[in-house]
Amino acid sequence: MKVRLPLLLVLITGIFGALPFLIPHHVIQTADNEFRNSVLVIIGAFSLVLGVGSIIRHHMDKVRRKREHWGYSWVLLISLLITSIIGLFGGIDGNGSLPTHIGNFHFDIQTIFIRMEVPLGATMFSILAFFMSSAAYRSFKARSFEATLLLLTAFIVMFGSVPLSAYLIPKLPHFAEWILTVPSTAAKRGMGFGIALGGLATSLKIILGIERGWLGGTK
Amino acid sequence: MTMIEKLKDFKIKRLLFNFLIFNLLILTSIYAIEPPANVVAKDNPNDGGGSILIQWRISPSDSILDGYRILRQQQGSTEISEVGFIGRGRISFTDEGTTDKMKYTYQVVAVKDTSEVASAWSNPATSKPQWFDTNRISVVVFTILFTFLIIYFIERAKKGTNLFVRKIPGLAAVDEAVGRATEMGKPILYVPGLTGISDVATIAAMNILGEVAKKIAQYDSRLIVPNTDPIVFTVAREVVKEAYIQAGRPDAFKPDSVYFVTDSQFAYAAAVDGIMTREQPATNFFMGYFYAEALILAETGASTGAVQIAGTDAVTQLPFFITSCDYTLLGEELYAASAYLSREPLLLGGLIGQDWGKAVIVVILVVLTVIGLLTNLQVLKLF
Amino acid sequence: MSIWEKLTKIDRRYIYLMLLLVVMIPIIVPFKLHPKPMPPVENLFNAIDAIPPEKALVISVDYSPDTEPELHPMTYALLRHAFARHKKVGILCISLLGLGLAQDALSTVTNEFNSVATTHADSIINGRDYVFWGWQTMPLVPILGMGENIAKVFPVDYYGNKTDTLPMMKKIKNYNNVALLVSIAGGESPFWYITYAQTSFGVRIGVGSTAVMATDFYPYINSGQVTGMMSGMKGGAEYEELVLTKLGIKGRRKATEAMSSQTAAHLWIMLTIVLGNIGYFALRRRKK
Amino acid sequence: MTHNPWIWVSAILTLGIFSFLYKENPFYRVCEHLFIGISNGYSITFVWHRVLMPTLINPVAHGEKLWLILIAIIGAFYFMYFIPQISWLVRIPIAIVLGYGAGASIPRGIDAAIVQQLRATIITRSTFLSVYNGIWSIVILFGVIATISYFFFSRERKGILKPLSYTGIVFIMIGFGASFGYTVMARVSLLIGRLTFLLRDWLGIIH
Repeated sequence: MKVRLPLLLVLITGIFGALPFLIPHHVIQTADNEFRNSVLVIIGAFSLVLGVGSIIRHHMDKVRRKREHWGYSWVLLISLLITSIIGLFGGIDGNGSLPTHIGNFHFDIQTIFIRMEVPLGATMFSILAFFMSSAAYRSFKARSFEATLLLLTAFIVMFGSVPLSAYLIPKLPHFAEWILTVPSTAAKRGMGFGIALGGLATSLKIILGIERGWLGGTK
Repeated sequence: MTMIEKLKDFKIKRLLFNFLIFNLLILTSIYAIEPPANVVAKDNPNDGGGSILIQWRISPSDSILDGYRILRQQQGSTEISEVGFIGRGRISFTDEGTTDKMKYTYQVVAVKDTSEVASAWSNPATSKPQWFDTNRISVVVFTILFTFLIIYFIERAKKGTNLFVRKIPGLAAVDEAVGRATEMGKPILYVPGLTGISDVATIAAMNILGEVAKKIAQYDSRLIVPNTDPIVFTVAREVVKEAYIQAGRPDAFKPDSVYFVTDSQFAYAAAVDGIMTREQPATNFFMGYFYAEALILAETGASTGAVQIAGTDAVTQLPFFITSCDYTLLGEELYAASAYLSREPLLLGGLIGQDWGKAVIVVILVVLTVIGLLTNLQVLKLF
Repeated sequence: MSIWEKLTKIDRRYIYLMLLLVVMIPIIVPFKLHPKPMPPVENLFNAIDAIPPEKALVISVDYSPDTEPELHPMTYALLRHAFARHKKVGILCISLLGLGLAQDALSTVTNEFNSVATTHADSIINGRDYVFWGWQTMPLVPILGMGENIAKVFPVDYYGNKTDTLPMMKKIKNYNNVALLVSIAGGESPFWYITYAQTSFGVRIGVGSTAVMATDFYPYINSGQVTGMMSGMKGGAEYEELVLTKLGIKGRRKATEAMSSQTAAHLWIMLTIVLGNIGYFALRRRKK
Repeated sequence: MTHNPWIWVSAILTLGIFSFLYKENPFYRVCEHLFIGISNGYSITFVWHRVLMPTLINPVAHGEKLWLILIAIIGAFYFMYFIPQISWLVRIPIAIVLGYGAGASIPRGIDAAIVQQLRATIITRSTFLSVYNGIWSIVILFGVIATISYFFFSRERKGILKPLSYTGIVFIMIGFGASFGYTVMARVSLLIGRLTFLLRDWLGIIH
């Protein structure tokens, strides 16, 4: 029961998942739409409980045992609590039962998202520019033939995409574009074939119950 | 008539003439438009029903038209409704609002400004749903072929045929890396990618996690697994627990070592960066599917001096792992790694089936290219 | 420690600091750059230049503030070009967040022209030279609907005027009167225009795209489905350069200014590669 | 300098994340934990208002789609994870999601990554309508085959496989170098965006 039932379900939903691509009949298409837009969405929503439960327990535990840096766990727990309250009761557009503004100052969930989460994420993303420079400095060394190739193409493409290059070496931007459209495409396509086959094999093994890692090692 | 009068007369005549020509032009521009011909309606193929394909021969005055209005009449009803408008130069339209089994006829109206000319009514047609999309036969053929190859080799593996898999560089480092962490008394960080449980890369990451966790349990090192997907988190925790049981050390398993962080990509990256700098793991594993955060994680890890082993099938992120990590499993090597590490016949059999699949692809590429170059056969029509 | 060893062991923080400076300083004090336009950008420029007086250019502002640095300068450049050549322009937004950006670009560029205009004919007038249709829900509604009747899709414009009463709209009825439609987007809306507007109505499509998305559009340029394209900040800068050299329009060239930062950053990263390798080779030779 | 308090908040958070580049520090730690807290809070809000309300609660409350209650019960099995005796029930919702995902990926994966790519790689006479296109298509075909051969696991790299897989890694490295160089451009634009926010919206140094 603990193993057979999940394996049976995987087989059934697996076959059901594959059919709509091949069968245009509206009976199948409607069922598939309903499955994707209701069933999967609702089940997915519930899974968030697992996650949030885990992070709260993890940090409560830190606070209780006064582990290193436990003070920051309070920051996390309190901000989680406040944003959830504002969001759940203040409504997603700020028109819920909880008032989300004092005078002209709005603190509804969208504002919090745009003014706090978005800048935090965008800054984290932009840090990549710095990391690219240090990675290039540290690792782009002509140690071997392959490493030299990597270094040289990165160099050419980088130089090819600044205006200066078009004046110094007029053909360079075109060459950079050629690298992107010819050898780079070949490598990506070649790898893609293998990855697709690997994906197919894993999916098959899951549906047929051969691959059971997801059950948590229960053989 | 004097010269001046003659001239005047001529001018008036010319004016009149111009006026006439002008009017004629306007008139022809209104009446010259011709209707499209040969309007044929038929069930739209390979669909779920509810649509009819209408085709026609283009109007001779197409170049000056605004476009075509498509009118529909249901058989047995006098009501005519407009079902769509399409630009000039087009010769077909799909009416997506039909009821199956009803008979409809269509008229295509050429439109220019306010003038319209209608074609004759088409043949009656009905729409019906299809049970199989004939455009996708090639997909079915390939699926059957590859499924056969994979299952065949898995069965052979089950029977105990000795299966060879070549050494994968980087995997030898796993043992060494775990040992090093133990010596240094530092933890090991395992990041299982950012995609959900049904992603192949995540499944491979879970398999590798199981093997790594077994070694960690034997060496008695500490493991940290932060997660960004709630379901992957539960699976990861079970996998680690099971690995500790298999290693004979169930008591050493700490449930708190596997936890969920957030499903937001960059918040997760910020958290893992924090873990790496505060806990100073001796070894970082990045296995699974990654997006732009790949380099954020790998560069921060490199700055803490950790040994880093990465593996991903996210081709766009591979360059960043290659530059910042000590060992990187490229694309498919990630899947192969789980088979190689566990030596489990089922996984090995699947891997060899995939190899044969690749061989088939190479053969198809070469053979069809040779045929395509030597003959005029439309080889691409096969797909 | 020898100088070579030092070159291999520069603290990463100095590398970061230098990157910060080379990006920030040109933002404050941009230096003069003259990017060389690549063929896809030139094609787009020529296509707009060749728009006949009875037809319009349509700009679809499909980006939101998060891709503003890369894409907003493109809208500026297109508007400057169109107004300088007295082409009729229609503007719409697929994304609601684009409304504010489109409005900003329109008011800035029209002010630039009207502040130096001496006659009524020289001025850029709403309703005569351009119409801002605004936004319509569900992308497919405007994309398909404009093929039949633009005024039906947008009964009132962004400012609340009845669209069909505007002088420009007397001649601009549907895609047949649109010489080129340029979709400026951080996402995939150009694909929607190609799939729907082009296949059903044959309208020519131009694209303004972020650098990351640009590679996805190259196959469409090769097949001729996309008439011209600006990709990323570089594409915007190249268009600005064309507007400057071929039309002599000054105005702020934000992409070109940002290209100063971009160029400096690229050169700096290239320099770090060189530094790292010099140190590496010097050390290796000594070890031998 | 702006008087908008929210811009100040955004600017301070931006600086907090940037401070990590110098070294990990309490300012960064606060931002990091705040980021995780807010993102989870936002997810909860979003899931409630934009997912559960419209797809589950509203229809059921109106007496439509009552079978969704069953789905909700299956979803609620996730809660059982916290009860050891019946924690295996978690596998049921996981099985549904996983099975569908695996099944749906099979034909789609084969179509997009194999059938379509084969189509794009095979060379025919019409490929040579433009000579350059023809030559580059041959290079791509050769590169694809070489790259595939690099990933043969069941054979030692001997005989023909040795030079072929070596050529494969050459293509792969060129591809990776190009990706790296190209991505630099995109990432620097992001940094320009952030710095413009600080210098213009917050400090008002530039316009």
